[in-house]
This record gives sequence, C-alpha cells and structure tokens, in this order.
Amino acid sequence: MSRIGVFVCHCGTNIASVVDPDRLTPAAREMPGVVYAADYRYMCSEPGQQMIKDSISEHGIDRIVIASCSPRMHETTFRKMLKGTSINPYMLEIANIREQCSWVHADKGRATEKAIGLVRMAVSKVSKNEPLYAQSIPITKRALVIGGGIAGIQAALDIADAGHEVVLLEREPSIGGKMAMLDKTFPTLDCSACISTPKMVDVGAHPNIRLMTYCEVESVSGYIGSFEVAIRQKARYVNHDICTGCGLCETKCPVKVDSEFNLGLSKRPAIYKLFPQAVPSKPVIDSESCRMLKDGKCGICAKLCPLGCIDYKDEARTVTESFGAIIMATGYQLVDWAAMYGEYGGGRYRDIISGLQFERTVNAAGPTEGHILRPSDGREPETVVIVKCVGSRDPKKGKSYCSRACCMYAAKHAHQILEKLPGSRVFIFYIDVRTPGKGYEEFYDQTRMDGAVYVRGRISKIYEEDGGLVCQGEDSLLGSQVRVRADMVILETAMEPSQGIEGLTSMLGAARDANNWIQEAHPKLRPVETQVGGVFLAGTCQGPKDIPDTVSQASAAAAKVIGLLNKSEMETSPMISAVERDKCSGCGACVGICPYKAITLQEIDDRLGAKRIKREVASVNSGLCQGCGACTAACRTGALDLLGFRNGQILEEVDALCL
Amino acid sequence: MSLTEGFEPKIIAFCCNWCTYTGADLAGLNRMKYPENVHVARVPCSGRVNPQFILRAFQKGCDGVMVCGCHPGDCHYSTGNYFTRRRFMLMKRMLEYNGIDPGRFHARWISGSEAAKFRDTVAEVSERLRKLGPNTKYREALREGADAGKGGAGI
Amino acid sequence: MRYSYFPGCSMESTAKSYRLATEYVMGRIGVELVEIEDWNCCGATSAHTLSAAMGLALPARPLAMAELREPGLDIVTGCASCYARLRLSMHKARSDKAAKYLIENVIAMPYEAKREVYSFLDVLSGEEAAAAIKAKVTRRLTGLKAACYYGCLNVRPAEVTGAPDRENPMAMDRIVGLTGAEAVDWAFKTECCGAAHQNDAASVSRPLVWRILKNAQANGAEAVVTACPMCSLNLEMRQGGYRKHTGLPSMPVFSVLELLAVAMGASARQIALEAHHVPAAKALAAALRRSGGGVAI
Amino acid sequence: MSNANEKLDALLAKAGVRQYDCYQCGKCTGGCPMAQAMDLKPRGVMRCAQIGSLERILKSNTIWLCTGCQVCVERCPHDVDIPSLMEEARYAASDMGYERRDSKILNEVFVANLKMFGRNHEMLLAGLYNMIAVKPLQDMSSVPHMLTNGLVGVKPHETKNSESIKRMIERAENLSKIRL
Repeated sequence: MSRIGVFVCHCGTNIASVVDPDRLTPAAREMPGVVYAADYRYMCSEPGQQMIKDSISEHGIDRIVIASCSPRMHETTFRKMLKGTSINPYMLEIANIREQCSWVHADKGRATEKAIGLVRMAVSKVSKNEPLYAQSIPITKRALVIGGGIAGIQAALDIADAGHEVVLLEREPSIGGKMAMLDKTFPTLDCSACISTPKMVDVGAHPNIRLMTYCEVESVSGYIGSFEVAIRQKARYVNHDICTGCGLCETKCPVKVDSEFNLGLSKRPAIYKLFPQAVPSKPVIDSESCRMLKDGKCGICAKLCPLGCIDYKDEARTVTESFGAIIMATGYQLVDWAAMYGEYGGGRYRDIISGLQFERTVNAAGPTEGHILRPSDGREPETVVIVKCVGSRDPKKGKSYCSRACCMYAAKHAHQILEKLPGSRVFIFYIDVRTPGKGYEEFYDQTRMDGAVYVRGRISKIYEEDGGLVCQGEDSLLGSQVRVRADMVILETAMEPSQGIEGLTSMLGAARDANNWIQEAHPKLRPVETQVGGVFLAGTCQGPKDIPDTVSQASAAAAKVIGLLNKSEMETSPMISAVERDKCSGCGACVGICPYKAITLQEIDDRLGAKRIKREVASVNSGLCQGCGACTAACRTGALDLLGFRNGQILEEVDALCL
Repeated sequence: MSLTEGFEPKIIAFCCNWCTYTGADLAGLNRMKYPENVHVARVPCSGRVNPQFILRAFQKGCDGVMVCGCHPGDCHYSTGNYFTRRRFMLMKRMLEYNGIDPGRFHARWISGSEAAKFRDTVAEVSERLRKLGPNTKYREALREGADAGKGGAGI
Repeated sequence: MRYSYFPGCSMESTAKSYRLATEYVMGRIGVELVEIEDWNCCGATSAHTLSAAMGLALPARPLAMAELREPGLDIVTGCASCYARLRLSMHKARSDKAAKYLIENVIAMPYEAKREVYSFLDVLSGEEAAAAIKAKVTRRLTGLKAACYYGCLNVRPAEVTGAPDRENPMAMDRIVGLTGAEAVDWAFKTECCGAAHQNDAASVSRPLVWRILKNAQANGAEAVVTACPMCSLNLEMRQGGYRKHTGLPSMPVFSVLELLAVAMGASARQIALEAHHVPAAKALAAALRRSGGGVAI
Repeated sequence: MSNANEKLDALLAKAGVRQYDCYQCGKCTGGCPMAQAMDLKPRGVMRCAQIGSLERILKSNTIWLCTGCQVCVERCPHDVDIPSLMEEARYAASDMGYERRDSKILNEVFVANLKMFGRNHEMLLAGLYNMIAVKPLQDMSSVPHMLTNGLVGVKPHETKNSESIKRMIERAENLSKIRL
C-alpha cells in the first residue's frame, strides 16, 4: 500500500481566497492511501519545501501530491527538491488548483469541491506512479555540417572557434555555395567574394575543421549525441595529398564543357577547379566528360602533372564518422523557369537570363570580366527589363511563396546596370516591392533615384522580334497595356530547396513543409531546430532568406550545437514509451505512427510451448523517443505504455473523478 | 420541473501539455471565468489519448468527455494530432453505436494562446451537457451492480 | 484510320482550297472521313455569347448524331473554332451532370460523350498517319520557311483541349517538317487573331492579325501555315491594312493540308490555290524549284 | 447594396470564380489581345468584383470585346477563370439591357441565320451585319474575289433538317431565359 502525502498550497491568497484549505486538506486526508496532509502559505518557498522534506521522513511518505499552481510552473522545482529526499523525483503529481481552479472560478463552495476532485485525481494517479530514472547518453563532441555555402561556413567556424571539432561536408568540389557566385551584396554593395572568400580560407585553415568536399551523405543512424554517418567521398582522380594546385593540368585539358559555376555562360575543362578561389584549391576530374575516363584516350593531364597526382583508377570510398550533432545547411537552387514559363520563351531566347546568371555576368571574375554584355551577340544592352516573382507567388506554375531576396537583388541589379552602363534604361516589373530589412527601403529609394523605372504588373509574354525582346505586360498603376523593347531581360527566379533534400531529410527523420523546405521545430520559438533531437537548421534549407538572415541563423544553430557539445553527457526524459515484449505481437502499427522513427521491429528468441522460436517485437530507442505516446494509443495489444502517463495511471484519474 | 433542473454535468478534459493545457493556464492567468464542471487531465499529446480512456469515463458515469490538442499541423510532436483527428471521428460513431449520445464527446483544437477559446469551449460544452442531462446509460447499471455486489451498501 | 467528320461551315464555302486539300491528303494517306449526317453549325462565338444552353447544345447535336450512327468512331474536325466548341460540349457532358441534362433536353436526344473529338493536327501527328505522310510525300518543299499558326482554340483552355504546351506547341511544326519545309521558331503560334471580332470591332481586331504576320516575317517566315479555315481566312483577308501599316509585303497563308497536298503531288488547280486572297502558288513553286524537282505546280 | 452583392456573388459562383483569388498582378491584362480597346481591363473587372461594383462590369465594353481566347486564365498565377466570368457577365448584362449594340446585332444575325439554314452562311452573315450596323464597306473589297473563286455561293448551304435545328435553338433560347 502506498503512503501518500498531500501538500496544499495557499499561494498567499491566490488559492486560499477561493479554495478553502480548511475543507480541502481534511478531505485529502480521507483519500485512499493518504497518510499525511498539510497546507501552507507558499509551498514553493524554502520553508515550504523544507516542510515537505521533513514530513516525508517523519511520516514514511513514499509519494506526494502537491496541490498548487500549474505543473508547468513548479513541477521541475519540486522534482529537484525530491532529489534530496528518500523518494524518486517522479513519485510526484501536481493538482493544478490555481490556474485551473481558484483563478477561473468565483463560487467558493463549488471551487473547493472541484479542487477536492482535482486532488483526488492526482492522489489516485500518484498511487500508480513508479520510480523513473533519467538516462544519460554520452555526447560525441563533434559536429557535422552538411553544406558548404555561407550558412555551413559560418556555422562550422562558430563551432570550431568554440573549441569543438567540425566536419564540413560539401558535395561540390569546393565550398562557397551561391554566395561565391554573387558579385555584390545588398544593401551595402560590398563585394561578395571579398567578404566570403576570407571565411572560406579560414575554414580551410582551421585546426578544428575537417573539410570534406566532393562528398555526399550515404546514410545516417543513431540519435542526438551519437549519430553515425556514412559519407561517400566521390572519386576525384587527383591525389589531393600531394597536389599543390598549380593548375597546369587545367590549361591543357582538351575538353570544354559548360561551366556550372558560370551557369553555362562559359566553358571549363574536364579537370577543373570550380572557380579560381576554390577551397580546397585543387582540381578534380569530372568523369562524365574526361576523355581518358570515358574512352581511355588522352592522359594529357597525367603527362603534364609534375608531381604525378593524377590517378585515373581512383574510386569512390565510403567512411563512417560519429557526430554528436548535425547542422543542415543544404541551401537552395533556383527553379527551372524555362520549363515553367512558355510565355517567356521557355528558354529559347539567349538574352533572357536568370538573376544568378546576371551575377556571373557583372562579376569581374566572371565570363565577361564584369562587362554587362548580352549573351547572344556580346553587345552592351541599352534597355534592360527585370522581371520579378518569376516562379514565386505563382501557385499555378511555380511556388506559392515569396522568395524574399528577389526584390532586393532586383534593385541591386538595376543599380549595377545603371552604374556600369551610363545612359542605359532599366524597367523593373513587379507586383509588390518588399523591403523589410535594415537599409533595404533606402536602397530601393536610391535605385529609383538612379533612374530605374518600376512598373507595377506581371509580365505576360516576352518574345523576340527584330533583334530585341518585346516584354508585354500591364502598367497596372496606369491601367494600360505596355510593351517594352529590351535588349536583355533578367528574370528574378524563385528559390526552391536543393536537389536531394528529400533523401537527406528522410535519412535523418526530419520533416519537410508543404514546399519541401525543412520544417523547423517551432516557427517562433525553435526556429533553428528540427523536431529530431540533435539536428539543426542553418540558412535557406529552412526557407528562402537573404545573406544577413542566413548568417544569423547559422550562428544561432552553431550556438545550439555548442551548448549541446559542451556537455559530456545529456539527460533524457525518462517519460518515454516502453514495450512489454510478452504482449507485443510484432504487428508494427507503432513503427509507422512514430514521428521520430524511434520504434523498430527487433527479432528476439522466444518460446512457443516447448519450441524455440524467433519473433519480432517492437523496440523503443530511448535516444529518439520524445514521449508523445502516439504509439501507445495505436498499440492493439496494449504492449506499449508511456512511462509517467501509463494507461493505468490515467484510468485511475478517470475513475477518481467519477466517484 | 424537468429532470435536468439543477443538474451539473461532470466533464473530463484530456488536454495536451503543449497547447490546450497551456491555453487553460493562460485562461487562469487572465482570470477568465468558466463553469466548474470541467476537470483537466494532462497528457503529453492528444495522440496519447487511448479510446479506452473515453469509454472508461462514460462507463464510470462521466457526463462528458473532451479531448483537446494543438491545431492540426501545429502538433508539438509534429504528427500526433492527425492521428487523434482520425481516431476520434471513428470514436463518435462507436459511441453512437453503444447508445451514448455523440454530443457527449467533443474533440477540439485549442492552442496555447487561445485562452478565450478554452473558456468558451468549456462553457459551451457544459451548457450542451446540462441540456442532455446525466449520462445514465452505464451509471444505472453500475449502481445496480454495486448494490447487488455490496448488499445494498450503495456508493 | 476512320473518323466521323465534322467539316464546319467554312469548309463549305470560304475554305475551298482547304477542303480540296483535305480530300486529297486524307485519301492519299488512307484516312476515311465519314461526314456526320445532317450536321449543323457549332454556334461559333455568337451562340454561347447569347445563351449558355445554345452554346452547349449546337455542337452537341452533331456529336450525338455521330455517336448514334457510328458509335465506334471518334470525331474529327479541321476547324479550331469548331474543335473548341465540340470539345467543350464533350468535356461538359462528361464532367458536369447538369450540363449533360441540359444538352440532352435541348437536342432532344441522348448524348453520352463516349467518343473523343480530335483536330486534324491530332490525327495527322499520330504515328500511323505520320508514317503514311512520309511514304506519300513525293516532292519536297525544300527551304520553304513556314510559321505554324495554331490559334488559341486548338490549344486553350488546357483542361478542355488537353494540349501539353499552350505557348509553343510543336505538332504542326513536325507535320510541316515532313514536307521538307522548315517550320520557323516564332512567338505568336497561339496568340489570338481576333477572328471573333473582325466584324463587330474591326479597328481593334485588325492589328492583332498584323502583329502575328509581322512576328512571322521577323522570324524569317515566307508563309503562315494554319490548321483552321477561320484562322486562314482571317489572316489572309485582313492583310490590306497590313501592307499599309507596316510597309511589309503580304504573306501567303496555307492550311497545313494544302502544304501536304502539294508535297504529295497535287497541282495548283487540284486544290484551287488560285482561290487564295493572297497569291499562294508562287512561294510553293519556289520551294519546289529549290528541291531540284523543277516540277511546275 | 446587399442586393447587388448577392447578385455579384451568384454571378461569380456560376462562373466558378473566387474574386479574392486575384491579387491584381495584371498578367491577364498584359496578355489580353483586346485590352487596348477595353474601357475596363480584365484586371479591372476583377477589381470591380472585389469591391462589389457589379454595375461597372456589366456596363463595360470589356465583356463584349473579350474574344474568349483564354490567354488570361492560361497564364494567371491563381487560375482565375476570367473568360467564364465574362460570359456570365454578358448574360447578366443582356438581361439588364446593357448589351453592346454591335455585338447584339452580330450575334442575333448569326443565330437568325442558323435558324434559317442550320449552318452559317458567311456572306449572308457579313452582308446582313454590315447592313444593320451601317458599315456597308467593311470587308467588301474581298467580295469580288470570293464570288469569282466560288468561295461563297449566293445560295446558302442548308441542312436537310433545318426545321429541327430551328426548334432546338428556340428551346435553348427559352431555357436561357430561365436564369438559374
């Protein structure tokens, strides 16, 4: 028989002025199993806690009920208090007689009756409580950052600076991401490369960072504190241990294919560095275009290399590494507008380029060395039309969301054109201009004063005629149809999650939202966490954002990881699901219902009569289970139960109320 | 004088810890007033509420049962309340089949900020149950059983 | 290849060359067209403008008659406007019970919409027909640069026509390619030519025609090819102002069937090329000369 | 006011258009072949629907100039079926006597033509229209060419059963008087 102590708090007059302790405490004393009941002005105060502790030893109490404010307020306080006593911190229930009784009811008699009911429910429940022990899981003090764009770079540097080891993984041959492709950044117009390449160099040189470029995640297992990640190092065909990055090989390679970095605006050889400032500054061979690897004929680079770095027999390797935390920084890509917008020529007109292609064009290190020239004939455009929201805010053909950064970089592009090509004209077709950011509205104002003509309306059709591009739309402020003959058109296209996001998130068990961005744990209060413990978010993999927001989020995610890695082990809540193996039929209904992939079917040895058999039963991973209890309601045989909220405990509560 | 005059229903509300329980606390913090009929049982997630709990409540003579959780899509545990929603649509039909007025059972989505909605819901459900009168379906049977078993001692 | 055939009113009058070419080509490639008995006008733009019931019922009547007489045959028409009206009635009868009820009450006969409505483009771009065309082309229209004009109603609205690409369709371009002519890439394949308002709002509708012709010429086309007698007539007959306003030369307009017929050996007389408002034979003769045949057309 | 709103709501419902789907981007107007001649642009029609100004829609020339080419809805990011709205607006405008004169003449001549012959006789249609609308010279330069080449006959083409078609059209006309 349990020995229950009930402690009624007055909370000054907050409770006592409505709920009568002189009725409640004696009533509690009469409840089954209660050996002691007392009331006090402030139970949570030092003397109040001392009184409880004294009573426990004095009356041989083995579990307690505290009738007070909401458990959301002081459950943790009282659990901590119990740590110093003979009883387990989980042998505690709280009856919420303040927020859900004295504060919401006026009739003293009826409120006291209800309080008695609430205490009875708690007493009945606590009679079924059992000691629970928090498990501690060791934390591997090492973080994996997936994606080497500015988000991944920032997060890796912050974690590494705090003294923890980081692996920065990038699937391209170099880190740098989209920011490395940009020319200038709004609204300050500082050169993108000037601010991002030093960070790339820092990453390459940081003693705590291991760079793994040209690598992909193959599989992930484990949970917060101890993830096991299999990483596939793609074949580079160049021995990076001895290569000095002299670049001789690149100059003589006979192959020319479209440059990914310059988005098809220039060519690159088959042995290549992604861009001149690449980190690591060593080339790889693209096996799909290399003549030696395809046909076995060529081998020029191997002959040229003074150090013998070229290895045509190189193969992909998979290594498995352990991490305590993972940051997703997989970024975005631009939508394939040509496949969506036949009315804009569907990609048939060379002088219609994307915003990112314009960045390469206007970049001094780009294919035109920073001269704004149209791709078709290399002429300077006199009139440029910029079209915003291409693929954004278009639920029918593209994405329903706003891509957030386009308004600003459209203004930046206009500014750059007007600055570099005096006498040129720029028309920006827009639906709304959105400039919520520090210095953004001012930048937009400046662009208008520079002479950019903002036309409110979505372009309906763009066609080529007599060597120009006719952009047809409505000037909706004027209410009339307009046609602008342009020499070049820039489409500011929507962002979408990087290709491969589905596979990666399902390996991790992280959820994606309706648009395939990775879902944050809470949009306001946990914006850089996923609902999977130990997996964090940085940058545009969570949704479209600009560089300042990306970098802030990356640092926030890094802070979360640092907090985690600073501990050597982590206590997990013991209030998680437990399986009674004998009852489990192995139906697997719980496996699919678990949002955390915490339940798996495991083969065990069993007996059927005298026969030894093997059968499958559910098994809960305590590192992954978050204690929601969805599995327990789905369990057909009642084999699964939630510790701390067992079926038996809740049924006791129900019964107690209905007495 | 009607049978239900002066009748106060007894209602149990299973509230998820993250949304509705928080909303109920907020109602207290704002000193909102609602009828005393509802007793909240805290659960981690509305998805934890086993249909067995509800049947048991009706069986033991509870006049009404509420299951309240986060709005679909807002679940703290990401998907729990989708299961709740599906499960309790079936529940309603099963209660009907068992001769319990489905109006005695309410599944509602109340977020941590919707204190007023919690108050209004409690008031509304209490009022509906006052009109429905006591849940006698099993209570009578229970009393008879108890009387027989305990030799007329009663409860 | 056998179809119930809905010629449409223009085929009987203004589209003389189109009609003759259709008979010639379909005969050659073995497509049998079974003319729907006692067909009536589809109502064009006017019927549905006056009344929804009339707009649905007029095209439904010949469809219902076709399904009654030839239940095994799909229906084909050579006019984009008829195609759109016929297909809309078919689509509505299939997807909207109230509409089906209304239609059947007005036409006073059942209409189940079991058979598909196709355009000539659908039929000619089918694998079997394309192979037959390839086999029957005896002289090539080498170097004839043609702009394929589909018009609005062959492709829009998507849920009625099922056309995969409404901005840059390619079916006709591919058919034209079979004759040895070159289908140019241009931008006005599916822009409206304003045919519906050439009578009652001429001043705004004429420039639509001119813009289409201008873009075709700007992209190097010597002729416009259509798959609709209404489009043909409109693009051809309204060229007077075009020369005056743009200073550009007038443009021959053919139906894709005429092009095929000539490539299959039809003479100018056989398909009444002289009936064109804009002289048409010259461009074709030049193409034939280029192909080295030197055959007079 | 509320009466007018009910009428507008009913019209929109029949057209399958939710006026607030439109966010006024103007892509419809940008692509509309007839926009230049319209006194209310397609986007303006949607704006009127949003602010409850049915009257302005019904009195506009827009609904009569719409060619039904469908390019607006094809490109509309929110798939707003403007052509369908235009059609319903034409019916409503006809009921109220707001029909545009030239359109009315053309459509009525067209249907009269069909009632007589079951098929459309282009020459007769153009001739009658030009006569009634007082545009005697429109397209007439093409007539000699048409006659000499047998593109149009003097005698109209007729269905065998024009009487049954006439009855069918009359049934449809009667049905359209009942506005659902």
